[in-house]
Amino acid sequence: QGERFPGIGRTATPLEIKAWDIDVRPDFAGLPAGSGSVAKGQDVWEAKCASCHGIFGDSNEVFAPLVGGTSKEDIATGRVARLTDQGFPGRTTMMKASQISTLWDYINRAMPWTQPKSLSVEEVYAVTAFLLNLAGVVEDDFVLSDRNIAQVQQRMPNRNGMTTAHAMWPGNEFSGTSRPDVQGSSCMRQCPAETKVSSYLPDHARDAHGNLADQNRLVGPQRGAVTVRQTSE
Amino acid sequence: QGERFPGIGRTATPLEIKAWDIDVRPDFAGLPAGSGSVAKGQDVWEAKCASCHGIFGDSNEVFAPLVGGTSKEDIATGRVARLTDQGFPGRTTMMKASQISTLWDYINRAMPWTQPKSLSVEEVYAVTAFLLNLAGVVEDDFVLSDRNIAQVQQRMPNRNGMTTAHAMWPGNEFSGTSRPDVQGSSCMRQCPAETKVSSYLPDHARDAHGNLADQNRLVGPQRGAVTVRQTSE
Amino acid sequence: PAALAQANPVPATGGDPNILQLPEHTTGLGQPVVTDGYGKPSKYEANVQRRQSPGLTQTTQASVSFAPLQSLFGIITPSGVHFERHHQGWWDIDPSKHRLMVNGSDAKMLKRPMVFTMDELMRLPSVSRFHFIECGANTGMEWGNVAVPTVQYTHGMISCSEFTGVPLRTLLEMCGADFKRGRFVLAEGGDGSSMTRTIPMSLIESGEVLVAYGQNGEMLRPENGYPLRLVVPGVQGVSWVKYLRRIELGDQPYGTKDEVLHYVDLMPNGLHRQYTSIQEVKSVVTTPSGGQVLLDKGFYNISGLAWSGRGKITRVDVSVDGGRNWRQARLETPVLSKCLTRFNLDWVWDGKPAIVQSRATDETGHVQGTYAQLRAVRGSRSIYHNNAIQSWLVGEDGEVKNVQLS
Amino acid sequence: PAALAQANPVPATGGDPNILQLPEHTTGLGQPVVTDGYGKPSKYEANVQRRQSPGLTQTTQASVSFAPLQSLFGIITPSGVHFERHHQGWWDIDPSKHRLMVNGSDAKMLKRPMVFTMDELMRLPSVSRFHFIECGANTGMEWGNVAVPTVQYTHGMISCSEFTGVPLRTLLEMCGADFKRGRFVLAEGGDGSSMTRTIPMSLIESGEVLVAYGQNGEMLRPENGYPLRLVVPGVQGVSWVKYLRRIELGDQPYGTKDEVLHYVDLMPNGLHRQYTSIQEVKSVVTTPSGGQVLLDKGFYNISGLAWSGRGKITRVDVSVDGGRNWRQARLETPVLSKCLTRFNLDWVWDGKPAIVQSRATDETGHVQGTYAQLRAVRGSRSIYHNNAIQSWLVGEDGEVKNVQLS
Ligand code: HEC
Ligand code: HEC
Ligand SMILES: [Ca+2]
Ligand SMILES: [Ca+2]
Ligand SMILES: [Ca+2]
Ligand SMILES: [Ca+2]
Ligand SMILES: [Ca+2]
Ligand SMILES: [Ca+2]
Ligand SMILES: [Co+2]
Ligand SMILES: [Co+2]
Repeated sequence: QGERFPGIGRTATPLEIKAWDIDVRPDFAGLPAGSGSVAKGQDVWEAKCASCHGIFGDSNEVFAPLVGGTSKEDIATGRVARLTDQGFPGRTTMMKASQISTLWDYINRAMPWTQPKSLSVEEVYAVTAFLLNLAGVVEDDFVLSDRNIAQVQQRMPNRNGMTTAHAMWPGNEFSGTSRPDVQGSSCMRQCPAETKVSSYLPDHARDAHGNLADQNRLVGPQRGAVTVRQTSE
Repeated sequence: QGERFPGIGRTATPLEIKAWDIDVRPDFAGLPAGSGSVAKGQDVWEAKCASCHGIFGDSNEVFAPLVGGTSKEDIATGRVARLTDQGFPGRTTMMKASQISTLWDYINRAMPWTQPKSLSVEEVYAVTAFLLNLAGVVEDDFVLSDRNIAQVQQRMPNRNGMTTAHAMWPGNEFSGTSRPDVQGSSCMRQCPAETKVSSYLPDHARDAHGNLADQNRLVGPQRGAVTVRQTSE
Repeated sequence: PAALAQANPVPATGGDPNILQLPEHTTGLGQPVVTDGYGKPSKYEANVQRRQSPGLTQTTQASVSFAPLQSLFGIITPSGVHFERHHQGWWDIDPSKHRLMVNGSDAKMLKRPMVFTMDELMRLPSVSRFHFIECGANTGMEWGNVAVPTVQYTHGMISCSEFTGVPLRTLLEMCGADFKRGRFVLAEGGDGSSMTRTIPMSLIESGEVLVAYGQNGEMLRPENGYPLRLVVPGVQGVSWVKYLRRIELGDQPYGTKDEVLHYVDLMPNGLHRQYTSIQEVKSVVTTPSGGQVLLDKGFYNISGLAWSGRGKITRVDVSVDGGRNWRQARLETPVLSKCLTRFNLDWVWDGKPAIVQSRATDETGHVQGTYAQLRAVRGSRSIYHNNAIQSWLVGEDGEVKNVQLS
Repeated sequence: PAALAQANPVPATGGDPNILQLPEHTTGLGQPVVTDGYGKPSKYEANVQRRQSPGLTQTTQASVSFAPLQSLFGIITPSGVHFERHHQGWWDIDPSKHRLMVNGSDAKMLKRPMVFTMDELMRLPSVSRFHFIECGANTGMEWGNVAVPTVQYTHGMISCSEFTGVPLRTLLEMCGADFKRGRFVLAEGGDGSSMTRTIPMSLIESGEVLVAYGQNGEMLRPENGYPLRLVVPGVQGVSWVKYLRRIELGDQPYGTKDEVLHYVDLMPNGLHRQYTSIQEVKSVVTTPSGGQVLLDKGFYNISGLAWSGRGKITRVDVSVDGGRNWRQARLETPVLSKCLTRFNLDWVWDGKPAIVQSRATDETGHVQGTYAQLRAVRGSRSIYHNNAIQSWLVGEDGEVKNVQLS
């Protein structure tokens, strides 16, 4: 290989790979050995996370709530029932999380928001355990570790709530098809069409995006609509 | 026509065309009636032109000299002899001008440099006459006008010094061919080639374009060469 | 407002003062060369900017800005108004210190894990290709109903550039990759989130996935991943990992935050579709479009953009009566795979209400559907991959509104 | 200087500190969206600028700035570094006051002379096309001998953009033009020089000549003729009249200053060729190129640009031994007519002196010639239309020099 492109690149050293290869997969490849308790997790949470996500992980302040919307029943079925409720407005992280590895990996690489990669391995285990405790997945005295994490995965409320049976992954690695699920029509004349206007912006939202006159070029086939009430001068 | 693009464009008015249609062609279409003397031209020249082009039109300060390099003989033949002298360095405007209309048109539309289109018709005739007088094309007491300009064209030193017999005009309006005048070789192996370096920048010109290190990206397959002597810091 | 009167009538003076009184730029000396070593648009173009959608995100570092599609021409997006999507803020990284690592998920996946400098990457054989990048959430606010007024906000999470870089395949080959076992590739960024996504091996093997440093002739902009990003043609933007620092070849998908918690499409049965990557066939009319006011009755050039993550656009149809009748639009050349295609069509507006739509077809025969067709299969809570036909209502007063039909 | 040592060896600490010590951008929160509504390049890219050639012109308003080809990728020229050529300075013209007039050289040439506003022009059917624009004087300083050090100065009076506008033919048809009698078209600008050139009718009739307002997705830049310029594909840049204010249809050529006094090619027999318009087949290697220093021995991607005013590029060959032996380069797609084409070729530099050249062929079979071939026909005082094969000498120390051979 080196012969094709002499002088380009070199072998990565074990230390270098250790420094950057931090991903944790659903099969737990990459997960470092270690553990952390719910109690320790609560300490970490209150010190480093709660200011943004709320004491109970339910704040909507800087991001959608992390916990809420899951039930004991969901833990049994592995399907979050509320996701079938067409009227339910929001979705918490815990309602969507099919993999516990995703939480561990993401907290480890990206949180806290302003100091990513500052947590110790124990802190990541602990705060993950705390979030799962908030969601009723593990008990108050639980200690999450690399040895029991696969069992906890079996209690994730939405572990069965996902599918890869769709046509939108290029390749055959997943269970998808190649046939798109929605196909439009090629009718050209007198086509059956819905032509009743059923949704539009209400008048009171006219200026919600500012004055559109200022968001269009000053010349051209059209101008931007004046959407902000003129004040008398 | 209007029916294909309703609402687009309108007829130009005579006043509008008059304001903008100022071009003067080699056949003198577009030339306004009028006249101007060499004497008047000298006044105009000294007041409005000489500061840049020199009293005798031979300054090299802001632009190449306008006059110089033509002879009585050239006026007779219509070919500027010096243009065949491979060693002659510069070319003045008068050496190149095959058309008097070009001078009239350009002075009228573009000069003086900082106040284009400020000259009266008389001033343009006059200053054109003055330049031709400097070049010995017309006498000191000459008055250039729309009535005699065609005769003056017959005295332009380089009136026969041009050709359109080349392949670089797309279309057949001129006397050109479609076959390019220079064709390279497609030889791929052991080709006859000149491989002796015969021209390069001398060392003393190394920094004539500044420090090339500052004219190349900071990363990539290469850096810019440091061409400015480092001063000790 | 009534349709703006923009006729250009002859004043009583016998001519337009902008012609009769010679403009100053024709009677004076202009500006010198290199007033700017790196120039900028005219001051009269200040309205052409990328913009946030008010209230869309809770932080500005995990947020989006939208490209002003209503004011753009052709298929190239000027890099200055390229849409932004950051997950933990953007950085201007010193390229001389940037490194790319390629490793395996286990010791046997690669013969040799490697580290590259930018200098080295830029010495390798490069390719240059035009592709669109569209956020999977583009048009996502409109799944349920009309939510925003203009095409900037409905469709502005798309941009199109000429990218230059090294095929990722070349790097994996240099490392002695086991392409049989290694069917999943992780791409990881160098930002705070160290953004990760599982990349489809089929596109890597086809040579389409690029480790890119060039965008529209210059280096990537910092907001778009300077000095290195992945280009994954046809796939949603979140996979085009910015500030690319690491590539890992593995035998399992990676289940990252942005393929388990986000960029998952909620179906009516409560299941989330994971790893929905392809941006399917889609188009939108940009002239006229929402929030604009037509100047006058008469002739217009309806113009818009079409694209497909599955290949080339083969056809775009346009309707001005809400989808009852359609006419085929002209496609501007070149028509390239997984790239924007500009379409144009003559239209004489008679001053009556009109509903303008466009409908694209790609080379696989996939035809863009209506909201009704899309919702029948996917419901309206999916957030991602909304490729529905867009409707613009032109009112009698010339004002154009974003509408949905039923 | 000796070839710069840019190897990336492993320090004794067991790893690159840029990897082992996590960089700040991976441990902090970055910048928010829309820090710039109109963004700019990285601060590390400040060297990528257009530049004047010292001493080339006596005024800065009738002057030139050169595009930094040595640092560009692909075929698109970022509009910020598009080369400049002004004849009486540039202006930022208010587009709402700009007018285009179309008239005839006599009363019968057109059924109806017309005036258009920008609003009206932008409502007409538009096309979008990629084309290069090259000044007829590009490489002109090198007719006699080597004069400048880098490819920015040898070849930087070329740029390539996607242009959007109305075919001039459409406007002439609207006016009821007499295409039989009217075989010459004058284009006139709105700057101080009211720049004029005679435009080839054959290109207008083919639909190729555009009255353009769009460039790379946005409006033309002021330096490039905002709000309106002519696009005359394949023809030297001086004909692409900027600030376009007037089009006249006529039955005679116009003999303007820039086709009688300048942009005339002096032949050895003392005759000036007038109306030399086409930019003939040409190419140049941009990596490596003059004034650069190669980092090291080893692998390089030789990269460059090829173009022809007669159509598409069909082939580019590259030599590293001064023209004795050639290898065919890869052409990046799309390959478009009268547009830049990017070529690339593998090269392993063994550290010995090498002379790198490229040679393009276009679809008419025209092959780019050597200086010897060119001078044999045209001498060396022509100034314009120098499309000779360019030679770069790579020294043992890695420094690349602009040379001419004999
Ligand atoms: C300064 C604010 C802040 C702090 C402190 C913070 N977070 Fe976050 N967190 C965020 C934001 C903002 C996001 C959304 C990021 C995005 O959109 O990519 C987020 C996302 C997350 C997510 C992913 C949620 C999802 O559905 O994508 C998890 C899990 C999380 N944080 C956990 C934590 C933990 C654990 C801590 C403390 C160790 C923490 N956060 C500290 C702001 C914060
Ligand atoms: C303030 C400086 C200045 C003044 C005053 C000026 N010129 Fe010029 N002139 C120039 C420059 C600079 C050029 C070159 C323009 C270009 O390169 O396009 C030029 C070009 C010309 C040319 C064309 C020469 C050629 O070969 O292209 C003519 C003819 C000319 N000037 C005549 C005049 C006359 C007549 C006047 C006065 C009525 C005048 N100039 C006043 C600076 C000036
Ligand atoms: Ca505590
Ligand atoms: Ca006087
Ligand atoms: Ca009108
Ligand atoms: Ca790993
Ligand atoms: Ca090396
Ligand atoms: Ca005329
Ligand atoms: Co996204
Ligand atoms: Co020029």
